[in-house]
Amino acid sequence: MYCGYCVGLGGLQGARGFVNPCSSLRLEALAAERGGKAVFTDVSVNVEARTLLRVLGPNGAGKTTLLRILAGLGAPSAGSVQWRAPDDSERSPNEAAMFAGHANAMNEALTVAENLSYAAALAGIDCTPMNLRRALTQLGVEKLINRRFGSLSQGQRKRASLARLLLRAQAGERAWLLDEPFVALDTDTQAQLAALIGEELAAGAIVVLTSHQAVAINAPKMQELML
Amino acid sequence: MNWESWSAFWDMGGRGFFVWGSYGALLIAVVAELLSLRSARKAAIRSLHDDHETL
Amino acid sequence: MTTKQKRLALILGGMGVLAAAVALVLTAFNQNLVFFFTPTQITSKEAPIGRVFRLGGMVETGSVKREGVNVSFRVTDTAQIVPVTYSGILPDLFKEGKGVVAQGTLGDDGVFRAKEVLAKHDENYMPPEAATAVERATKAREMASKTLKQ
Amino acid sequence: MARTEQQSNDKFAGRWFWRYAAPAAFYPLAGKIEKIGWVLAVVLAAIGLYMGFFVAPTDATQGEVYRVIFIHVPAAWMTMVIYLAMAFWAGTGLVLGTRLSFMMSHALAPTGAIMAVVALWTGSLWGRPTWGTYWVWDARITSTLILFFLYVGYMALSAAFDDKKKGDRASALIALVGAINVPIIYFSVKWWTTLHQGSSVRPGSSSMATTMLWAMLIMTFAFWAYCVAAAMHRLRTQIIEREAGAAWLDGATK
Amino acid sequence: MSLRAATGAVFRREMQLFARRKSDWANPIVFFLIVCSLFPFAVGSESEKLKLIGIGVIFVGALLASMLSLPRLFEEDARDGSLELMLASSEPLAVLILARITALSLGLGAALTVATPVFALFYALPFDVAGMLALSVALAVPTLLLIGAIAAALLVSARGGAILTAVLVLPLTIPTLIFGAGAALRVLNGQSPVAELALQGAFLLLALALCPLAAAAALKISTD
Repeated sequence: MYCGYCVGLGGLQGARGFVNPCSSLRLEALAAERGGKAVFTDVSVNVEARTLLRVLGPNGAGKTTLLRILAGLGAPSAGSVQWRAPDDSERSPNEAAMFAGHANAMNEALTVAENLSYAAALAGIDCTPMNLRRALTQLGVEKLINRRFGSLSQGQRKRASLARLLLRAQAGERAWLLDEPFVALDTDTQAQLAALIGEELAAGAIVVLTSHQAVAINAPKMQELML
Repeated sequence: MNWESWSAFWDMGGRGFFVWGSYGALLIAVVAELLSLRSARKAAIRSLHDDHETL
Repeated sequence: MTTKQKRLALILGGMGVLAAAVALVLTAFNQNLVFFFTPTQITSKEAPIGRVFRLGGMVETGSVKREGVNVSFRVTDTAQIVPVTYSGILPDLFKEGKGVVAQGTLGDDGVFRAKEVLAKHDENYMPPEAATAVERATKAREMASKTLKQ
Repeated sequence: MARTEQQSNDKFAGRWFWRYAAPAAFYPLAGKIEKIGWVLAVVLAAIGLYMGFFVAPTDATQGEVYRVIFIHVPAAWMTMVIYLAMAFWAGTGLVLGTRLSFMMSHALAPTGAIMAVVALWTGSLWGRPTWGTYWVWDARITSTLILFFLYVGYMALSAAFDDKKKGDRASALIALVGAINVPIIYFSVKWWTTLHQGSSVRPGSSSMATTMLWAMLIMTFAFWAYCVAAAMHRLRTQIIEREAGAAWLDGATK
Repeated sequence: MSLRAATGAVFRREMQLFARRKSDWANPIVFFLIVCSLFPFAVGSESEKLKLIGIGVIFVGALLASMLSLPRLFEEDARDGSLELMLASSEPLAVLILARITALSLGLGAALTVATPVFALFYALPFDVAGMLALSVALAVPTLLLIGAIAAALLVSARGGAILTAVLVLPLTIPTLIFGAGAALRVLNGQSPVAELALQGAFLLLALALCPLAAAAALKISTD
């Protein structure tokens, strides 16, 4: 069902006409605990399409915990998370969003292509070699496609692993959950990622982001959540 | 009464080592458990009240 | 496939695998989970000839004859008797009138050639009082059938 | 999927189980049970030992050494009973998410392990004069040994997590896995040991002399009482550790 | 059919890793070899004695060797973050884990199975016994990995992984050990090993049905 999107995509500019107009994310009275102690309680927020949600708070406030719950990687101790498709049907976190944590989620012994198609298959994305190449091209690392991940430099690794997010975007559902995405990036890559996020948002995505760095992102709508 | 004298009792028909070795082991196990129970409780209460003082 | 169908398929698959496991266990138990045959079973030809199996019963009083390491004795369940030959060292607890389990093969001549003889005195706790041998033999048979059912 | 404690509390509101599922409510009750347990253990042990040593007669075949059964058999039974109880509370904890169930499991494990050691030790000392060997790879002995390993694994696992809640659930899972495996292991070992070690001709009637039986039963109840008391004591200690900061504890521990 | 795609991807990746990193299967084999060759030094080189202990030593060696590869089931993925891909997937986690263990069993199981009859020569075991031992090992390795997966999943985020895995897994492997070695012992005694093989098969199927579920629950607990 996503093939139409994939074939029709000619980079992000072309994608705009096809995006889902109003996927949404709703958190209701969300609470989480760790080791029996409450991390945060009663977090309620509504996020519409084209919105950048910045999750703020000091260390240990539960920013990562919140993102993991949104991605379906952890269970809340109370409250609910709802991802909704444009037709208001409910989505599983995995169908709706792609999570990028501190680690690259790439195995060093495998090539970039092998790693990415593994990630795509588990996310339920139908990923053709063409899609893969296009995603890597957008990040300027298409030459690394058949290199082993372990042989790449830190910057190359980060870019290659971000391609995962673009695969999700190509498949039509576009929500990104980014945990400290700018850490350990050089300024060029930071700017490039910020631009990508901006384009995604403009194309109708939801991006939830935690960051200690003040990187400017051009977002149509911006919400802040203080934990 | 089974025993003619205390020494007969301790001798257990020549099997004193095995009988008293068993009962002795039980005694040691029980005493050790009781001591550990007590020390664990003491430590728990101490840390509980320490917490309160620092608050 | 919807999630529900998927789950159903998985549950059915799991059940199938479990059923196959049960079938295999039953196969195994049909094979040779007989702990021992009693002399009565052996005389009624229930025990396999030429294959290794175990014989259980009581050592008949006065039947033990030793010639060096070669021993012959008779095992009884009070109803039937099976002669046994064995060469080797008998366990200390091997006594006439006590229980014995011998592992070996039954020859065409009806003599049980034991490769291993095991004995254990019973585990009753009581002041002197002997259960009759007949009772024991029935119990032994019951025990054998019980273990078969397990 | 994971039901939280609050939700389940609402669902079963009013039932006695849930009233005492709260550590604060159970703490005083556990204290009472513990006290009764200690008293019963001491009294029953005194009676049982008196009967065992002074009333019960000498065994016909084994002589005096059989008197080990008055502690050996109860310890062996407790090893199994405590494991079952531990697995039961672990399962309850996993399904209902009640904190107290996990604590109950944790409180039982060390006593169970000690019982296993006592059963093995006394069994071995008993086996030497009767069977002629300290150790036989008999089905019961071997499965008690394995139970001991399972206890150790359970305790080691629950201690391996810094996050107590994770440790609770992880060790509960392994307790359940063990519970499924124990019967399989028991029958495997039973078959194995009869294959290679030979089966014993099991006793016909197990009619123990009445005084022997009574002494053993009374000792068994003494062991039960002791184990319950020890578990309750440990449970209370855990409540103190884990509920630190709760106001009610201050009064309760002063 | 994204379930097929997902399980296929998990399986393929495990196989790719197996092909890419020779040490993954070479290390257990070398360990196996060392264990098997140490025992004769300790017990002497008398062939009757060796025959008797050989079956047991080889089987325990195979058991320990397959335990060596347990950490790579989840721990490595947890470190580089790719475990999260599996956890976040909407496909049933138990099935993904099963795919993973299947791949590992095929790789490691094949390696150990091939090595077994060769090592049986050290112990003067006849060919039919060596063959039965290889079959036993082939049946046992997947069972051991399935059981081990539960412990590996529990210990993803715990301290003291290696020893604790052994403490948790080894007692549970006793039935497999008994009947695995038992089958070969039967052949050595000139008896039929069918009962032992059937039971081994039963354990494998039982583990196949239950262990992935338990491992999935364990993984959720330890990564929550």
